Amino acid sequence: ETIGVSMALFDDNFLTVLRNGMQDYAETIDGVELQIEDAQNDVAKQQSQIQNFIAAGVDAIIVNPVDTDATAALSKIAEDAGIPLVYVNREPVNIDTLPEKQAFVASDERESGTLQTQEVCKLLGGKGKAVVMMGELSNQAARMRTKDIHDVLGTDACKGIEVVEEQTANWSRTQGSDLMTNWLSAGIEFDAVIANNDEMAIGAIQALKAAGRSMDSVVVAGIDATQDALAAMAAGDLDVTVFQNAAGQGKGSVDAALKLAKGESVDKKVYIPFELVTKDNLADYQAKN
Amino acid sequence: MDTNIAAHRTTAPLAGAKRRMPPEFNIFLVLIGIALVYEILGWLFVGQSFLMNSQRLTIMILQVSVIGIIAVGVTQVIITGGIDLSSGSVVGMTAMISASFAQASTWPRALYPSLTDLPAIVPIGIGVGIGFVAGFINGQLIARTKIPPFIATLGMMVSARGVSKWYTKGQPVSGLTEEFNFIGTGIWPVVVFLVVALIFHIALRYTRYGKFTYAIGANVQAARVSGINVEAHLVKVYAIAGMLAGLAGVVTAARAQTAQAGMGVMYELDAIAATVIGGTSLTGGVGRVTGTVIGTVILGVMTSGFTFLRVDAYYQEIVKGMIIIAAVVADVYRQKGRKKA
Amino acid sequence: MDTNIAAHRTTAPLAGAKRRMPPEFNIFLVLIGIALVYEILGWLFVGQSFLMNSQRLTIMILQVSVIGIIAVGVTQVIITGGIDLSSGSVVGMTAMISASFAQASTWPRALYPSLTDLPAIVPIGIGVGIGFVAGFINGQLIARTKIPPFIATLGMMVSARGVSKWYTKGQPVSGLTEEFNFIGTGIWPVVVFLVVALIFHIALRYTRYGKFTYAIGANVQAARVSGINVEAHLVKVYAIAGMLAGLAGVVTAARAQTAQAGMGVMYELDAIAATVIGGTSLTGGVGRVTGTVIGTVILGVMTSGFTFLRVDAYYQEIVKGMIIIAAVVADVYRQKGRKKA
Amino acid sequence: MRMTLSPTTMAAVRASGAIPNAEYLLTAEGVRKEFPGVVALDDVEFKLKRGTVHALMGENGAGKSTLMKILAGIYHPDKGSVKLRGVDIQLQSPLDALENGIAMIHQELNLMPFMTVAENIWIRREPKNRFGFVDHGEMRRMTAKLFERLKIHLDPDIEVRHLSVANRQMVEIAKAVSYESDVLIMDEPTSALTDREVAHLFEIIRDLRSQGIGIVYITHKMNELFEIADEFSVFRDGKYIGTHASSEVTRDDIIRMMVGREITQMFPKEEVPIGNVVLSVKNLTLDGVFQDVSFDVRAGEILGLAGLVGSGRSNVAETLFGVTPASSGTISIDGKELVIDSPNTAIRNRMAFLTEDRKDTGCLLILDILENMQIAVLQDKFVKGGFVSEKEVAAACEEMSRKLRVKTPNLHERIENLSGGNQQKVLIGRWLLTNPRILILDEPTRGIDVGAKAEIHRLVTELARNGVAVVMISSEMPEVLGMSDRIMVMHEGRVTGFLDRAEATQIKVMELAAR
Ligand SMILES: Nc1ncnc2c1ncn2[C@@H]1O[C@H](COP(=O)(O)OP(=O)(O)OP(=O)(O)O)[C@@H](O)[C@H]1O
Ligand SMILES: Nc1ncnc2c1ncn2[C@@H]1O[C@H](COP(=O)(O)OP(=O)(O)OP(=O)(O)O)[C@@H](O)[C@H]1O
Ligand SMILES: [Mg+2]
Ligand SMILES: [Mg+2]
Repeated sequence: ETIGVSMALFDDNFLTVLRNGMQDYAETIDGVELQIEDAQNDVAKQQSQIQNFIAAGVDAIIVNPVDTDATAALSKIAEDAGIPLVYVNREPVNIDTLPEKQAFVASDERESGTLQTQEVCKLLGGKGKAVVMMGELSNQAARMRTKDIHDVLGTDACKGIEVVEEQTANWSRTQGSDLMTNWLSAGIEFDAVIANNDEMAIGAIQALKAAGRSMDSVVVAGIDATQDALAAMAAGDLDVTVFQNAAGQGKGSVDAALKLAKGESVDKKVYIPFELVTKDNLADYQAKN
Repeated sequence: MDTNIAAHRTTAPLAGAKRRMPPEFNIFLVLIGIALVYEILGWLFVGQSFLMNSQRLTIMILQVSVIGIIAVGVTQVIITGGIDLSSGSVVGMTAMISASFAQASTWPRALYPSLTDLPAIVPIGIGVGIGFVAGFINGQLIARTKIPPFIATLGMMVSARGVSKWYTKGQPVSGLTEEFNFIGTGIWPVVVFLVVALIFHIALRYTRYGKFTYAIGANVQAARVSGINVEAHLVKVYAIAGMLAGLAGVVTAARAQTAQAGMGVMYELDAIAATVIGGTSLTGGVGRVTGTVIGTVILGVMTSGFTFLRVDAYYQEIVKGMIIIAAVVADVYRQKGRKKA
Repeated sequence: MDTNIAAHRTTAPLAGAKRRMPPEFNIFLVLIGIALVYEILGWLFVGQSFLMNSQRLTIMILQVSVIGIIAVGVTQVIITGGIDLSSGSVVGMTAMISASFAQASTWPRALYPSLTDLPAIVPIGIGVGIGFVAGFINGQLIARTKIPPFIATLGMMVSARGVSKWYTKGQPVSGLTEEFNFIGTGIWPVVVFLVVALIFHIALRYTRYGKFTYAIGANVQAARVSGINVEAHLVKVYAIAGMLAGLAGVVTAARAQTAQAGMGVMYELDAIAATVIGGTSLTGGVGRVTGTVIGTVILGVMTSGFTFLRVDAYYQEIVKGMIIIAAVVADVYRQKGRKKA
Repeated sequence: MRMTLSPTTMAAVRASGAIPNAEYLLTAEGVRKEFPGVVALDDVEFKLKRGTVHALMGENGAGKSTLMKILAGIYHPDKGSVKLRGVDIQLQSPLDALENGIAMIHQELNLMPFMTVAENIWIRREPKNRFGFVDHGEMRRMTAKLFERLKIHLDPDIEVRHLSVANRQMVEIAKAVSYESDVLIMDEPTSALTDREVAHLFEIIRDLRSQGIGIVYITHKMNELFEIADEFSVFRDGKYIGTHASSEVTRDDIIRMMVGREITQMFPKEEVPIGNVVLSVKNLTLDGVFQDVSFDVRAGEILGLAGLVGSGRSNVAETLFGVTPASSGTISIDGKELVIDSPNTAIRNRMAFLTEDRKDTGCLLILDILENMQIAVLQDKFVKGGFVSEKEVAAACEEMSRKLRVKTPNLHERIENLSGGNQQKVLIGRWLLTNPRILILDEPTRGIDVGAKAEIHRLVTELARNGVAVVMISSEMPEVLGMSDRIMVMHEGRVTGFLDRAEATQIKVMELAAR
């Protein structure tokens, strides 16, 4: 079987792990071939890729949606062509009305920011000041995770924590570092850095260290549990990150696609849980990603 | 950049010289060449025809029709000797804004709760209108302050992208009315593209608007002493380019049935590439919409061909860059050959 | 023969005539103006000084030093009347490749397992070298095939981005040696930037290389007839621009202590903006490195100022676009004023 | 909008005294125009009568073009008034001027190279069909009619970039005439034309004059003045010197008015000892352009190249200098055969080449005089380890510009702000600095005033005396005859003959050129 895969974006660490997860898994199965395309964060490009897949006659399609609101159109195209479609990692807006032969495999995005922030709240003892580094503003995950942060900090247990600054660093390590330096030079005071991903958190750590701030005095939290993040955690710089089983999602989506292609039925939603990573369970993850 | 003194000279007999083969014929050959290469490789490696597949023929153009709509406007700008870097961002901005007026009442997150279920013409008009305004501002900046078009439109590029992010604070706008989405379904985007191309093909060749556009690009000093109001005309040209980018934004939103702030990123470069591949000269004064249409289709054929031949995504960009260069090089060489002949 | 001809006009004092105010003085005033606005707003709204803060002064330049390094190369390209769109992608590519040679043996995912813990000069050399090659290819394409620089470097932009994705299939490259990272720590990037700027300031003003660069931009045909080997010189200029983009890639990787395929996206536009804000004309023949340095600093001041004044992230881009335009407009107007005076 | 009065009505109006100055079609008084660092015009006046050809004379940089640009709505005067038919006008734009019946042929060609002849002529006034679209057929017919009237033989559908300079000039003339304006300004329309076209142009001018149009005619060619002008005004250094009827004065009077001194000898040709053959060309061919060109030039010799426009002289020069390398044939210098494949090689062999088109292949317009002068010499002098010895270069350029009497406040002035003649001097300076042994000059005095022309001739003679071999292309017959030791005549890419100085006459040259 040939499966067409449209990834939202290639230059993203997490999605790269997911992609590799699919690829590695597909290689273990005979006669399965993946054609992976990069939608470069462009909704229209993604839609075109799916149409190109259909024209090329693939047996199933896996989509990592650029925009989860744009999935209705995608579902329709695949349905009309009678080709199975599996969404992976990002929850489609039409999740409850998915047509026949379509499914969704992911972790529940609502968990990531929540797990992260709850741990920060715990580490701060429920009060203090936090700065938030957001991802690319037009990006769904950035908004979701930021919303989670505010939701958690709105709960009674964590009400004592105040967000003093909230800016975007576009998922990037250098921009995270520059933003942190700009904050420090503005004399902003805080006890925690909550970043939408690990890269920005690492950038913040670099800037904090360069400014001579002791890493014990500040809680830094990221998401993704990338290799670099785990190394930073081992070094005692990063305090919190959240593991999302990317490879697991990749494998799950390929499985679902193959089943649908063979005419078998699968669950509409397959969830692979997020896992909180801290110093205590660090060792379990160092081998994983 | 013409670096050859003798290059502007042809020694050909002057009197009888009629217009020969239209210049876009060269690039048409390049298109045919690329398609044939895919066809042959298709039979060799995939065991099926590249071209004999109506679905593929449609998607080839469908996937670039938004680029094409922009490129028609960009062609005019480039003919005047300018450039428009803002079109991709204007697509994003107008997609967001027009979509926000196109939301159906069934949808919870409407930006203007009271303004749902408007007839499609309203959001379409708003999208096109806002594109027009953005282009108008570009034009005014360029004509009045004399800053280079590259900078004026770069500023607009950054600002318009900012507007689309600010507009809903990054939230996508979904739940658009069926009526609005219609313009983006099936082959309608292709139809819009071709109609726009036809209109501006005629406008450039058979109206004063077109003559002024070429004149300004060929020799702005000459245009001015001939009594052309260069400033006013430039404003028109950029406003039209903006308007078409606005239309492209509407089509993009309708096609995706949603709008998000990141739409249209880098489209300006694809549109410029399509235009230049199509034979429009970045130094101004030369170019045609027909060439731009062919250039646009080349981009589409290339993309479909990659998927068709299962080219590894990692190589696609590398190869795409090379094909862009090769297409322009081929054109340059054929032009030279023709000149000598 | 008597010399009455000159009697009416003062032809004489050729020697003593001093150059007037250097042209980048205007843009320096713009920089001062922006800084003062921030200073005043700072006292009004934030209750602290914008400028009296050494940390902020450092980060202002630090955060744009990579852009600055690129912009120095871009300045030369633009003076010849060309453009380089590939620099951002070359940054990404060279960051990836040089980092892959800079991995420490302690790190598990080294791309070349046998080549770990190399002395820093090796990956740095490789990064700079690959940038040079990319620029060299740009130059050759432009000089030999006569395709417009916009297209040649657009092709390179797309291709080089493809290479950086393909190189490690999108995996980031981390665990770089301390020695390599050194060049990106503290104010070292600023030092690299300023040294590069100084070298090319001198090269452009006091060497034959510089004179030829300006001459080609002013009139390529006249330059050729004056004996300049235009093709060879253009290759040099683009190769140097590529080399500097390579250096910028190395610094980027060292600063981030990692390399990823998406590094440097859109840097080319920031670099071009810095260059043009600094008074270099896109039509060629005019420009100076000092202006570019000031233009770069303006971008940095702007960014720091946004954070300082806590401008909402959603407005920042909108305002940034406007400031770019305003800076260039201010410069254009001051130049005009000066002419009249 | 336009008020056309019959001559009798005009006479009546004038007699009644109702409109002061009514006998003048166009008057300018007290006009002042400053550019940064230069007063281009200072309190000048200019009065143009209906149905006359009024020549405007003056050295390069005297301000002629500047005044005309004011009358054509391109510049706005700092001071002074312009009256059209006795009514004050303030022209805001070229369009304004055109609508007021003032058309101008500019000194620099102002055509759109990628558009057809017809499109160039009728731009902004294209005929439309009933749907509002441009009617190309009608436009072609209108062009053909215009060309018939003006006796121009050009295809209206050819793109202007394919035309020779002379033909482009004819298109400009046709375009200006097509406006049917009352005032027609011609700024050096003949600088690119040969005698045949000039004669033709004069026919057109006489015809227009008889229709009552006022024509302003700028030229540096004295003989044209006496042939076509009724009156002339002289400017010097931005000041108005006077107006006279051209029948009242002699050539020397005018020159004195223009330059403020006598110019005794126009072609100061000296007999100098002729040395060995320096440059020897055999069977030089550039396919489709010129064939089998062979000649020798000796040290101290000036070889003139004559021919009609488009005879291929410039192409031969470009090939000699490696700009467009030859397809076959040989070039030898001092008896040694060389392959000259680029200007760089040519310069290394101590050749120099002043091109015919200042703007396109000469000036680095936006750079200053200093940079313009030094660019060629930097190939092998004044450079140490890549660094340019600024002081030495500046000193050398300064001396050169003093020698050539370049009129400028200082050497840091942009060359684009100089008058055409002064630009030419700077370019000559560029090549003299390289101390060449072989000097190729293509139309060295095109657009140059009498004073500067004599200066350049003197310089060329001096170079020849110092043993430089000179090849000089010129379309100005007196110049070729006056300056050359030998004349080579070309026709349609072939050499049709050589004439020695002693035997050369205008008629003999023309015979060979037209063959
Ligand atoms: N745009 C300009 N900026 C600065 N100086 C200028 C400009 N145009 C003309 N000048 C100066 O004004 C003076 C008059 O120039 P103008 O072109 O009117 O001379 P001209 O009489 O037409 O000379 P020529 O016979 O060489 O054409 C010259 O000194 C020239 O350098
Ligand atoms: N600027 C030009 N653009 C196009 N064709 C040209 C141009 N100049 C010359 N030609 C053409 O090139 C051929 C040779 O011209 P060339 O310039 O060598 O002749 P020339 O005798 O020097 O004439 P001129 O007096 O015009 O310089 C002719 O066919 C002519 O029509
Ligand atoms: Mg003049
Ligand atoms: Mg000639």
